[in-house]
Amino acid sequence: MTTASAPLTPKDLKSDQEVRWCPGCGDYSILAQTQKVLADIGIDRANTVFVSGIGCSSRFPYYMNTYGFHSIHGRAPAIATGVKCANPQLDVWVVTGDGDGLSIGAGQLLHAIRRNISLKILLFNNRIYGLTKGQYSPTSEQGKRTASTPLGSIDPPVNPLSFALGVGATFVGRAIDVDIKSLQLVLKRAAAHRGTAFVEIYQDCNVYNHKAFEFATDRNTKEDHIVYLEHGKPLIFGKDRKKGVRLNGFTPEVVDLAGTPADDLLIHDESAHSPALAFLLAQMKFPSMPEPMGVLRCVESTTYEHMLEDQMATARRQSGAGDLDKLFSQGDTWEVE
Amino acid sequence: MTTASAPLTPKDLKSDQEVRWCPGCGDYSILAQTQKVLADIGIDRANTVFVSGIGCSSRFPYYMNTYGFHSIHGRAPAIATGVKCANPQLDVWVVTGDGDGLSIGAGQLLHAIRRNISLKILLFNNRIYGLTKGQYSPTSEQGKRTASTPLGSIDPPVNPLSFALGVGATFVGRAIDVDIKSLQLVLKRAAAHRGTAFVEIYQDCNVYNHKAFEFATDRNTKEDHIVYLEHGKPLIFGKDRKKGVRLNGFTPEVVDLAGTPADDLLIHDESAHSPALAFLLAQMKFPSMPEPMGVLRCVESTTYEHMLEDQMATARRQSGAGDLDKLFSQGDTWEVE
Amino acid sequence: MTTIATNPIEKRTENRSSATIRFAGDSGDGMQLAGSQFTNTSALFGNDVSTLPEFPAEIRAPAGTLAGVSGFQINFSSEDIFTPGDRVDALIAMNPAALKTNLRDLVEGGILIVNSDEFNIANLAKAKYPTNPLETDELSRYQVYAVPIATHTVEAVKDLGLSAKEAERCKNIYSLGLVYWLYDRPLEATINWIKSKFAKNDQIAQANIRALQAGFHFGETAEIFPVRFRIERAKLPTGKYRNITGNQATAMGLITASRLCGKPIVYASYPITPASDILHQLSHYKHFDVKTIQAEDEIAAVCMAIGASFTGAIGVTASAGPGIALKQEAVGLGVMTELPLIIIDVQRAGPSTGMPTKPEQTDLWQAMLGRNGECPVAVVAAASPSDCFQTAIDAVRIAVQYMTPVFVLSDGFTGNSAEPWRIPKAADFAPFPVIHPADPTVFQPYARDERGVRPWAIPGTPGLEHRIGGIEKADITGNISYDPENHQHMVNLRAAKIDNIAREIPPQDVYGDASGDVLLVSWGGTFGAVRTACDTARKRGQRVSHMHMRWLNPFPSNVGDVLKRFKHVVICELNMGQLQLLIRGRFLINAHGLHKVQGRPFMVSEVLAKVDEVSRG
Amino acid sequence: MTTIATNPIEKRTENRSSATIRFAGDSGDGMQLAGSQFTNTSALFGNDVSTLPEFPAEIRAPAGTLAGVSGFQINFSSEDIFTPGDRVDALIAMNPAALKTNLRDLVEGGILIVNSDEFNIANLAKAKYPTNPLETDELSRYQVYAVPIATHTVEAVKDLGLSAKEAERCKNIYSLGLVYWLYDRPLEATINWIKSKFAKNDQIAQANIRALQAGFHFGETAEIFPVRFRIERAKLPTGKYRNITGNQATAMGLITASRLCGKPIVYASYPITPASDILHQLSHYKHFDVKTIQAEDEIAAVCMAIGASFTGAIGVTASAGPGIALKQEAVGLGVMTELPLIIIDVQRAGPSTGMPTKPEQTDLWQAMLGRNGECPVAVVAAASPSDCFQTAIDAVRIAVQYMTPVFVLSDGFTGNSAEPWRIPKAADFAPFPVIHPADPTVFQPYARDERGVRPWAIPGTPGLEHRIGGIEKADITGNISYDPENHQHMVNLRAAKIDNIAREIPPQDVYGDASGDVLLVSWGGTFGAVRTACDTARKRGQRVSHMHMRWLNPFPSNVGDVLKRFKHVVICELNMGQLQLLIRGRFLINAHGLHKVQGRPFMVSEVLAKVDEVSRG
Ligand SMILES: Cc1ncc(C[n+]2csc(CCOP(=O)(O)OP(=O)(O)O)c2C)c(N)n1
Ligand SMILES: Cc1ncc(C[n+]2csc(CCOP(=O)(O)OP(=O)(O)O)c2C)c(N)n1
Ligand code: SF4
Ligand code: SF4
Ligand SMILES: [Mg+2]
Ligand SMILES: [Mg+2]
Repeated sequence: MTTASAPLTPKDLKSDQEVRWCPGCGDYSILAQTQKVLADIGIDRANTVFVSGIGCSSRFPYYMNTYGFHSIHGRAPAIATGVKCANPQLDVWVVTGDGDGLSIGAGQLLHAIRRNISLKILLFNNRIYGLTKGQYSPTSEQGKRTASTPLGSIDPPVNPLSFALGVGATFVGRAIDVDIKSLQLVLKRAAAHRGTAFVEIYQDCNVYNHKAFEFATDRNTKEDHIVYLEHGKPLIFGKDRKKGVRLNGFTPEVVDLAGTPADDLLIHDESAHSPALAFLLAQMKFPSMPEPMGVLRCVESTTYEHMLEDQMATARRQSGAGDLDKLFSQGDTWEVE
Repeated sequence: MTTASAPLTPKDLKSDQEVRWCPGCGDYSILAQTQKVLADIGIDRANTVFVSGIGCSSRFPYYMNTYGFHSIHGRAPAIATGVKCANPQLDVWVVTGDGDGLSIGAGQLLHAIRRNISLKILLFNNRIYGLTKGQYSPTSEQGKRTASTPLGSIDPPVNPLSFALGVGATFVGRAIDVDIKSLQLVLKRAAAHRGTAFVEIYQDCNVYNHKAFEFATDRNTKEDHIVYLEHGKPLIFGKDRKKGVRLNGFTPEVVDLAGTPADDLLIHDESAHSPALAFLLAQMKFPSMPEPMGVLRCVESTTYEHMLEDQMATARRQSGAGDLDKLFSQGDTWEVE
Repeated sequence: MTTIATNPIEKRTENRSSATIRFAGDSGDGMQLAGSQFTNTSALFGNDVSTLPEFPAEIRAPAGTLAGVSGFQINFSSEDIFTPGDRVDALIAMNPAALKTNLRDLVEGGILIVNSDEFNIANLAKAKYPTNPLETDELSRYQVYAVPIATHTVEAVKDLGLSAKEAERCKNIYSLGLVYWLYDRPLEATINWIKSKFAKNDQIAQANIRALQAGFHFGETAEIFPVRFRIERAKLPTGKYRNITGNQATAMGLITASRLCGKPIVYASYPITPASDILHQLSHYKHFDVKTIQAEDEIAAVCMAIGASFTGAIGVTASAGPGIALKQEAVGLGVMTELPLIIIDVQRAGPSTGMPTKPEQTDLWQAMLGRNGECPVAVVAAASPSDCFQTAIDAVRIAVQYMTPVFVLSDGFTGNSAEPWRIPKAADFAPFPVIHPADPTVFQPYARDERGVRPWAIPGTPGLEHRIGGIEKADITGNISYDPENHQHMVNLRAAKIDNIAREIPPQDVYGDASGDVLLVSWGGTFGAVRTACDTARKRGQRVSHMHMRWLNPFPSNVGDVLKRFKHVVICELNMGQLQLLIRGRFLINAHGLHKVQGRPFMVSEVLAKVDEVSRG
Repeated sequence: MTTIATNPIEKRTENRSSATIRFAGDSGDGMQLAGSQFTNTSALFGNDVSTLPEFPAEIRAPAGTLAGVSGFQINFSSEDIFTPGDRVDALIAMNPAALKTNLRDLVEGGILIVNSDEFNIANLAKAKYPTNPLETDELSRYQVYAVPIATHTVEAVKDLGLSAKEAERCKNIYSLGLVYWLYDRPLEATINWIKSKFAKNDQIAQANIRALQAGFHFGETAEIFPVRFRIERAKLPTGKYRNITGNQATAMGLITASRLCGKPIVYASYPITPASDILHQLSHYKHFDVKTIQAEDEIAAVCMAIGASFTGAIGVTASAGPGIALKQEAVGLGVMTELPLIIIDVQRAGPSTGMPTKPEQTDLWQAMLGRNGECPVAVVAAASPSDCFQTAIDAVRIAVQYMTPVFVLSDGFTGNSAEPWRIPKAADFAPFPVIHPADPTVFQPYARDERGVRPWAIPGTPGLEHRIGGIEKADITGNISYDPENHQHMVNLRAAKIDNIAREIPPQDVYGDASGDVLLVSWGGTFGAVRTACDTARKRGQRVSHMHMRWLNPFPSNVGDVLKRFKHVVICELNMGQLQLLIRGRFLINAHGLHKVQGRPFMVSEVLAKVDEVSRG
């Protein structure tokens, strides 16, 4: 990551454009936390690019005083890949939505993740199509009644984290728009990751899907419904941190800490060789299980841009800087006199 | 599944079109086994539709004496979804390739699988683009030298089974073109599944990627490199069935049966509530582990077409067969006299 | 400037043949609702009505900003009208931003009612007004009525125990009441609507009724308005009427067509402004045998429709510009496999994402010519909201009778605005039943009938098992063929089939005289402005006629003849000359173009100005 | 029919100005190799050469079938030539299927060499020959030489210890040797090639050399051929030459352009016939600062290219028809964001999947008009394989100088066939360096220079941080704007910018006289056939000229003037009239069309026939 010398404030990261989300939209908080985190880590604005697709969430780049590209629906990962390949020095962020990223853009998202190219991908999951006025999305719960599904949707939802893990993500995290501390933490970790960092952010669309994540944000109950993951630590949660998660065969179950030996609890290992543990965590769903927040997986692996630059360097080393006249004359030639 | 009365032979399932794969292509065997299996289960040709995209593999429908649609690159799952929704009585098969299904068509494949619509999807994985003459595919191993990657490919491959499990597949199987018995078994199981059945078939492209799966087909060594899964049975494999797979935490490992108590072995459970076990199996890769063959996962879940028909029936029940004149007059009306 | 006068002014009622008014306010102010109530009341009263809703691009732009302004324009008349009106006679501006963005459309001397409560420093700043326009002379060319609408509203409902916020929310209804008074409309329909809408909350219902009446009474008693206006009933064809938007009409047309041909609809689409409403509409009509699928993207949507068509349903998909672009590869598959397929393009301003909420007619080239290879499809366009109904029926009929993809062009204006629709009787429509082949002994997938159409054999039919696909087909058998002559032959056959559709569609008619000085040509949603301009010009004595083209491909066979009978031809389209190129290229006549890409329909005056320009030579 | 004559025949050598021959056989028979060796030898010898390879659609169609036939045609001459020849003077058919599919292109009385070993019952059946044509009189109109080529080949190499299969594999080289004798060509180049190719396997090398010589000697000694032919050296411009295919030339042109403007290339594409080779080529040139990305699909590919362009590289993508269709939405984004972008369309027969291995020019409309909204881009087409080089350079120059997407149209024929190319010197090309803005005090993302071009400010530049996207932009600032007048203004500016490119491109030239009876118009790969036809017609005394259009958008400014100076205009294109519509619509002249969609280039005779037809009136 490139860092600039002058100390940066979140205000420096605000562009001159009026923010145009609905009042109360969760996007505001994500914007503020992103600006805070990027200021904290002292990014270089000139070397930072935000790329997005289309959707309410995809307006994000307009509000960041960095380079930005508000592209077309679903294709931000591909545009961002082009940016990163052209100039691997840049810090490239992708902002996408549950529709943008998992519906029309699923192919592009999949291939960005599997390439392990260093993009920081933030998927704002509000479980709805906001911009087009409230149709169900690939993450909407089955049976959802929306403008396009008056009798309830019939497609089972996609779990963004399981999807990312299934296609080989090296970094997978999850946070909540209004859970400022853990959101900042995940953003910071994503920023630091080499390779594709995939972050799902639960986001409230207060116009079309208000309180979709109430279970995870309601002051009174949220601590019973989510578990913050910490590397090397057992999964403990609940208001008084009296509950834990234990494995029963392959099935995780909630146990009362009182009756359970500490060693029995599932220990989080974000850098496990196999993604199977992270996958199992990603499958934990409210209401039967607490939903994991934080970093599910973070492993080192050579990045796409690194290998690309490596091949470029190898080619230059082996063949020298290309010589046009040599190029033209390759193969059989003959003279006409 | 619809069954016809007259006993069917594989020959009845051969169309009048000349088969045009390269001599020695693995597709021949898959075609023969499919014809055999479908004859055995006695399908109704008139009620069977094969849909494919573009690729060598996608020529498949031309050779089946059923209804067939050789569509466009990557879109067979969507076309097939249209077929199945229009007439849920039909048995609908999809034939796709590793490029067709996981590259350009990844979005369509993902959404067919997550919908759990009853399509039987056969992905012929030859780890190469055959039809376009041998570029690397999303399943090609990293470092693969092909026409488009003279210095070796740099993208890590996608694991088709992990991908399918990650997006919620209810049926996931794997077989090998020349391993006739297990291929027939998996095809039969797929045919019987209600919901989306996803089957990866290792297929030899003997022109552009010959012997890509030699480890799994070589008579002398294959039994050490693959493990046939059986529901409720421990994972035992090897020439003399002397090796087993055991779990060490979340990491599967190969053990010598001699020194291991039988209970220690991993027991296959294709219908486990959580897909985590299947995911872990899907991650087992040659050479460090034997690769699983057979049915990794098979669970019951309401199908998309069932819910769709259900909503249609409910609507008809609640509103009666639609009356056009009523429809026209909905809402505020007034008379001009 | 005029503020509320305290001196009593004598009241008069003047008759007018028509009026155009616009409600404008913040998107939270309920302007769409006020507008549609006014529309309904006027329609029920017996006027002909045409409307133009305008939404902000954002879901909820910050209150008070220019970006957040929402408007609803109504043209109501005692005569036949075809447009929502060029400019407005009365503008209701609920805040400074609404005033700023809408004022230029108010006619000179027009009535301007502003909600003076909102003209505070904060709101003036948001609207980028350096000074309060109510306090300068910048509004001197209008009749300005500064009414403290919010204050009046709160006052009117104060004893009902509503919160301040709830009370103020009724201010759109107050202003509606005021405008009802101004145009001498009955309150009854709106009162009934309020009662049924808030049946579960009597307090709110009462508040709205009070606000409505308060507005009305203010007009009556405050004695600030010197005149009110009366627009008499129009002489419309007798019958039962309702209001209908273009997207509703499209949905109903599809359902009707499905009944007429006896085939179910499978409608697959991916949401996009301004086409999503068709999906929303159709999703309510499962009992009409309509299956709706919200696909994962536009490519999947059109492919699902094609799969459904292959299976014997009518596959339909819809989108707007960027989504249509994505569908084109698959439309080509529809052409090669010769399946019926309906692609609806509710056009919006482009290129790229463009201005999603604004109408335009810039996808004609895309629909006709935007695919790889020689890839002709039928193209038909809807002239008005209610015309979407017949257009959808025609499209389905041609699709099933000619086994071809048919593009239906609509636009954001046609799709979203409403107009009165004389409700037809289902029995009045001629069925066009589809017959699928069933006899294996004579079946050939690519044999053709005398119109050049191949049979629609569907899965489930014993003995007709066959395979189709996107590779060039051999004539008759439909097997794969790379034969050079076969390819030329098949390209010719596909082209001829589309040309043959001209036999099926009515010859091009002309409104006005069959020859003359200027032929105005329109297609799609520009019908209304051009028809009105033609009428006006003719009344002025100009030798102007109007040719509205419903079918863009194929052209009706007599189009060339019609064109030749006029000294000047002017093609009016909301693009930079797309039909113009096709007509010039085909008929080699020097057709002029009237072009506009401003995300708005034509004004009648623009068309008239063009008529004058070309007449002058 | 003629079989191998046992009576000695007197040998003669006749001089010819040119000849066209074709090797045809099973795709396993090595015909492409024989063809390219003949090409190289002829080029080295000093002839002008033009070739037409034809591949089967299948990777490996079953041996001996009609679908499996592969062909390679060479026209070689002592004069300038522009086409691979209409029909062939000599056909080498290695099996019955090759005979069946190729015979119709052999001139009457032409030489037909068949490998009689393959004319057995099984092969005749596969080729659908009811009887052996060598045993009936169906070949009586040709000079037939039935040579047991396989037997001879095996015989020739028998003492080298090869397996039967290996031995027989040399039969293509044997037939090459025979044809070398027939056209009096030296063996040397091919012998050298064999030696280097099989440097690691001397046995195979020897076998091939022996086969080559055996074929040659058979011609010399078997005394069955009454004549052999000599085609003298052509008078070509002096210099160093090589053979080049269109796709190779495109790749090299891109690399050269990159050097000339000082910007690296990011080439992202998804494999598709017949465009994949450009990717294959470029993937070897990483040391020229070319990054190649094999994307997951065409949409990703064009988006990666756009992302790269935004970042200051030259984003390039290529595909064929169906893939181009998928890219169109993103090309619109390129237009709205005004970024340099190169989209190469190596056209193939459509619609839909069509005939992937066959050329066509049916994507012109798609390239020019196939997007949503008013969405103009520059379009340029390559006239021949070697012309792809300059075309790629021109495209990049216009893209970076005008900040616009540029479509490059090539086709399967132009892309895959080879022709001699006079190797230029890198130093001879004028650089066109790109300067990115750097001064924050004056920077506005959508300010324009006098040509209407906005600045190319790239990430990494301090102080120029800005945001772009697909929503309509406000003039100058580039902020989002829904303002009606701004939209019209921006549409106009984008159109004007493309029109301004006409200042940069040379005026349209005409070959032949500046006025006359018939103007033949061509674009892209039809150049050769039309130029040859023009020459022939002029030699016959007809008043025919030729206008080859390199730029299709914008047209050079004098095109209208040129057209008006001819009685008849004939637009020759491998489609059903795409440029024809554009020219007619723009210039209102009654341009005729010569159309063909058979997956093959024009024959000169077809063009000549059309000239005669229109001249007659
Ligand atoms: C090609 C294309 N198809 C469809 C659309 C319409 N569209 C815009 S955003 C969107 C979905 C938005 O949902 P999501 O990605 O979840 O973003 P949100 O608005 O919820 O933040 C759709 C369908 C479009 N702009 N382009
Ligand atoms: C839109 C589009 N893009 C690209 C192609 C070219 N193409 C045809 S098949 C194919 C890949 C085939 O690979 P795979 O799916 O693995 O099938 P295989 O040939 O290996 O069986 C490609 C890139 C096409 N036909 N259409
Ligand atoms: S519609 Fe929902 S997601 Fe979009 S801006 Fe409004 S609250 Fe946010
Ligand atoms: S190229 Fe490969 S996959 Fe294709 S037919 Fe030949 S062997 Fe099979
Ligand atoms: Mg969303
Ligand atoms: Mg493959």
